[in-house]
Amino acid sequence: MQDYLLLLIGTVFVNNIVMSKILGLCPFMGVSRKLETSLGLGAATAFVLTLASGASHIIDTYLLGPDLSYLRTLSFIVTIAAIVGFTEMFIKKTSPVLFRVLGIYLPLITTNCAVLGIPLLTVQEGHNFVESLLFGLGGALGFTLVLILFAAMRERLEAADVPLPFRGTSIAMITAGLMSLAFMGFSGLIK
Amino acid sequence: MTGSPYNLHVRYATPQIMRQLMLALLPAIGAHVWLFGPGILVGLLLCSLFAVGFETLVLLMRGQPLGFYLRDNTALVTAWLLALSMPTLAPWWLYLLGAFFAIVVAKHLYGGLGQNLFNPAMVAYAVLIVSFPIQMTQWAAPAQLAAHVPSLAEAFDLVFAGQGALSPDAYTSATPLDHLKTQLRTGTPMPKVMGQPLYGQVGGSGGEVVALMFLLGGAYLLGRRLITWHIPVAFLAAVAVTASLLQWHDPAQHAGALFHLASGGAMLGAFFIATDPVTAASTPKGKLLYAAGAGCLTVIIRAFGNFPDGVAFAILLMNIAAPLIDVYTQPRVFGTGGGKP
Amino acid sequence: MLTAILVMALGGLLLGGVLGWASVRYRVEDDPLVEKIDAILPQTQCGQCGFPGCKPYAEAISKGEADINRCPPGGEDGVKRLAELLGVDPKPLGEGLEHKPKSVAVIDENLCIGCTLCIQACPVDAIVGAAKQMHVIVADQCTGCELCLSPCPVECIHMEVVHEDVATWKWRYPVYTLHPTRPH
Amino acid sequence: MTRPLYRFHGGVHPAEHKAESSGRPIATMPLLPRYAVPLRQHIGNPALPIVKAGDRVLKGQAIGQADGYVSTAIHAPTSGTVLGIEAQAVPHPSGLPDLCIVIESDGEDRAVDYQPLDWQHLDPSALRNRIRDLGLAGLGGAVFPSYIKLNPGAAQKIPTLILNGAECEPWITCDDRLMRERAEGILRGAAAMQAMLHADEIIVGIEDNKPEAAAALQAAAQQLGLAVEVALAPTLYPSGGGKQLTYLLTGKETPAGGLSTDIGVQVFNIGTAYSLYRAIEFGEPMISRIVTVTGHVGQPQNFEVRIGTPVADLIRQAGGELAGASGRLIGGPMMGFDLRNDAAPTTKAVNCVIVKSPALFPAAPPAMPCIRCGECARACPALLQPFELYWYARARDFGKAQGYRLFDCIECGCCSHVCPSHIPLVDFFRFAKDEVWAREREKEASEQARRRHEFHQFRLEREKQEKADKLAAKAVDRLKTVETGAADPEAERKKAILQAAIERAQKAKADITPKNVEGLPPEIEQEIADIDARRAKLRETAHAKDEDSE
Repeated sequence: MQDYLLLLIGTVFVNNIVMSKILGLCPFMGVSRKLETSLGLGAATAFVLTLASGASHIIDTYLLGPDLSYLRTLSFIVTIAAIVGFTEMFIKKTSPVLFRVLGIYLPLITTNCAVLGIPLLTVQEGHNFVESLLFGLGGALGFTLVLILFAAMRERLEAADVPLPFRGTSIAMITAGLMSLAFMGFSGLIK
Repeated sequence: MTGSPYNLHVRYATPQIMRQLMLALLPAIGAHVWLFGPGILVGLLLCSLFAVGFETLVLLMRGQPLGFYLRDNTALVTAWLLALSMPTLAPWWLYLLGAFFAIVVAKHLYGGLGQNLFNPAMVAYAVLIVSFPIQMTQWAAPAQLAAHVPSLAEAFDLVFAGQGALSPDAYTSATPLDHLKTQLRTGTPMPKVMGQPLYGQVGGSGGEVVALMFLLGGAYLLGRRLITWHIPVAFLAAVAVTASLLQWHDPAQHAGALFHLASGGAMLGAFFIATDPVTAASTPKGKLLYAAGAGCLTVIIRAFGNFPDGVAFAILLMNIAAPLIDVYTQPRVFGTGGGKP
Repeated sequence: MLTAILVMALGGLLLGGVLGWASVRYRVEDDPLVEKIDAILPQTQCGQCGFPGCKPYAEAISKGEADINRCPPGGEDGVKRLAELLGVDPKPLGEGLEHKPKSVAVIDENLCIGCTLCIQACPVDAIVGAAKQMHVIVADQCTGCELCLSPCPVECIHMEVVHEDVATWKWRYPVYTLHPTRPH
Repeated sequence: MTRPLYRFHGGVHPAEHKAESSGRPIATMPLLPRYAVPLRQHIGNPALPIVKAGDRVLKGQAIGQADGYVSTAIHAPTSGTVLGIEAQAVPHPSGLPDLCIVIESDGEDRAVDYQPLDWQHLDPSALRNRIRDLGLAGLGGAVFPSYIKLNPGAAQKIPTLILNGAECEPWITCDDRLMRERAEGILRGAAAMQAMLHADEIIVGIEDNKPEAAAALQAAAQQLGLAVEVALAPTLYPSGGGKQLTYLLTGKETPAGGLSTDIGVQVFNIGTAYSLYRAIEFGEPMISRIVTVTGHVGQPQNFEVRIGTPVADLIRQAGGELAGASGRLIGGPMMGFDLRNDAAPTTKAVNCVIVKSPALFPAAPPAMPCIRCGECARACPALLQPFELYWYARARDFGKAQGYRLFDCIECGCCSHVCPSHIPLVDFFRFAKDEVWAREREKEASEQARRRHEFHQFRLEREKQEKADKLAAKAVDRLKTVETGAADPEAERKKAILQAAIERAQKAKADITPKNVEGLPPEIEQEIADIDARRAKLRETAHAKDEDSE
């Protein structure tokens, strides 16, 4: 039980997918302009990621096995694409504005390196099924956490007198860098 | 159009608040000079010079009124906080780099005073400790333990010319926090570590007195109602509770609450850095949450992380969270049941 | 090799089935976004965006066929709000389009010949009158679209800027003497 | 005096400056040669003028009537001649002119025959209408028409009646003097209010820096045998704010965006109570009020001032501006505004005129950036976070500002007062509020335009359809004729009739199509008729000219 907890905390904070692995930067920069939207994308990503790591684990263990491990990337991508497709339709039905706001980023979850990275990592590290789910969930929670923290910061930043050359994405990049710096404080916490 | 004509009689205008902050830092600086030698004065001077220099430069580049903004003293406050959290007698370029990151990157890229998201001094500290871990952990040894206490002239020499004349071993030592970490990793049991003279009474020889002086300065600020009680109390309480819990869990591996409170930057952080209103959460509930988070993280990073002190990282991490905390802790408005904006 | 093909084919079939079911289950008939965009547009119906009215422009935006900066009466502010709704970056008004102060059309009663051409041109029926009678523009209902200007054979219609009075006056943005504010 | 007081959050205690003007009794202004009564004196609709240039009017005669629900009448301040209805300077922060009825005094000051109201026997609704026609409006600052507030509503009862005598703004002493000198009238007015609202209790809230006023009211209450509780509240701005006073005295919070009546409380200014007394006892309309003239003037004092008195005359009466005067404030220093033109007349809203001097009101130092210190939040009686509001109002992000409850701001000025960076916070909030209102208005206009455009298109569509139908019918008809052959005379006759009918219909349609004069409001019909008349006249004169030249 303690191991599971450590794994979850580790993936959320210490080995945060965005801040320490520097994966998933595309939606991190793109969909963090508004708190509400980033909450939506975070939730969608969490949903996709948890399902994807679980599904990948099943596929890898029961379908591919050691013989077909060369099919991992291919089959994972197909699975993720299907899950994203499903999520897309679901969001389009339930929240058209969120759908529109997420825009290109929703289908881009498919190619979000974090979403492919986590299933691959979890398989590589030989996690069991529960661990895979937790790893996916932890990665997604970590992604969502920094995404909404970042969005709240950017909402405030939006009204600041940032010097003209640094306005917009560049100050956001600097902020992301400083966030990453702060997350370095976690280094060494969980080996 | 009417301004609000009565806003002329405020107790402290913003520049005066900054002056009061610097006043409240004086006892700790005095104690530092007395216990560690006059080296800290060199650091304060250099940091102030560099910070004001960078401030001037950026203001010029941004076409903003120089005198008006320089007179607000905020660059000086940042410089002093940075100098106080950096090791004494560090090479001069470390101060220069620190001042650059504090004033230019952390403050002015975000639009200047009042608009920065991260505490400038802590950004500078974090950049330096990540980039120059060796220089950033060579602290001046307490006067009573050191083989030699550099004079002011020697301190200048050390800062500008490097360590040619004096052997570093003669005047530097690890901080108690740093020392404790390495000792515990090599398997020395806790009581034996704490018995060493470096650790003084509770939080490190010399350092504990300086911490007491920070507490005194903080009490002054509280008395003048320049800061509210929420952040220092929550911060220190969280440090104490987390440290006590860890010690209770495994006494052989963890120092107690008193040690954590009196060592490192805990007191400085609690009263002078976490209370920076620009980067902290600002609602009463939010302040408690923010400071408690920072205190808790401080001890966790100290106990488990790679860095000797966790105050800077803990505060930066909570700086990240502050805007979100504010959004979700909006107080109840008159005549409503409350709710978030 | 055969297993690999089988595995991928099976997976493909399964996932295709799930997606097919979902597309039926979560079908969306109408795009309510058009309404939201239309609500932001100023409804002058002036056609300066190149579309015959505000609704068609809203539809074009929602389909991604038109940019958000084609509406001069909405001004920078309208563009900003569209950008906010659609989650894109605001941009300045398109080329050749500029925001004018709100004005209304006024008919010079001495010149009007009562030809009814302007009545037919007005998109919001804000002009009243009948053949060979003097026409009047109801100022409250005029959107300032200027569509009635060109049809008038005697050029008796001109635009008048609406000046603010005590009732419509707004507090100005407070002026700082020394602290430079963000330019807008 | 056992009532427990509930301290509201925040508040400030600025220098009071009451002593300057509170020592002297209320003086009466002499009759002036000219008055200008603004039509717009409060929110809602301005009064509709019912006199025209050249009319003779008597003092107290109605010169404007209520227009719609939130509106009241206005009256002539003295007898004389109406010079006109002109746009001229009014006391408004914009400095823009507004319509006023200008009256030249004839020096006789002859009043109409005032009829006291038999208020105990009148039907409540009729009584309220009489009060509206007497122009009664709140004298505390908002100038809301009193007749609306005197309606107990569906519940037929408002348990608590609060009289607001707190007068928390610095410098102002008009309520203080009124309570000291005319306590009996105030309480008689209050008794009538109590009866109209079916209130169980009357509480008068007074700040404890006005002990003489409280004593006077208590003495008057004893004399009248009226159960009135005089509650002394600690001097703390803005205890005179309606919501704050209600909370202070009852511990109940007026719901945000709601009215105090929602919690069974109605609040009137003591000046309004006195005016009601004058109205019901003597039938006197609201043609005057007490105004404090203070600051950098020769002799600060309170005056009974007729509505429409130019501010310049008022200041002259108070000894005139002293050397070095640097402007004039209408209202108090916390919530008032600069008056640009001292020719502007007083209105029912003007309770105080302060002449500024650099010593009393030094220019504000330049604003520093906000450091989010939170002083403003600690001072805000509405429990808002002004620094957040400011942050977003400054960046014109009004949606966010509204999220931080911009519209719960009462503009009391406490935040500006305490700001260590000297930021004019309230000015930002007023700016943001006005922008939001303007947008709201624009949105309404665009919504209306959208509906009209949709109807326009529907109309075009319908006309096109009708035309197409007719053409189709005609074609079918012709086809029939061809089929049946031209020999049948009966068919020929029918066809001719049909053709004639179609032609008639088409002709009628052509006549109708461009016409857009149905269902017009009468004023527009009137306008068209007027213009047509003018044009006809023009044509005639043109003809006449032609004939002359021949």
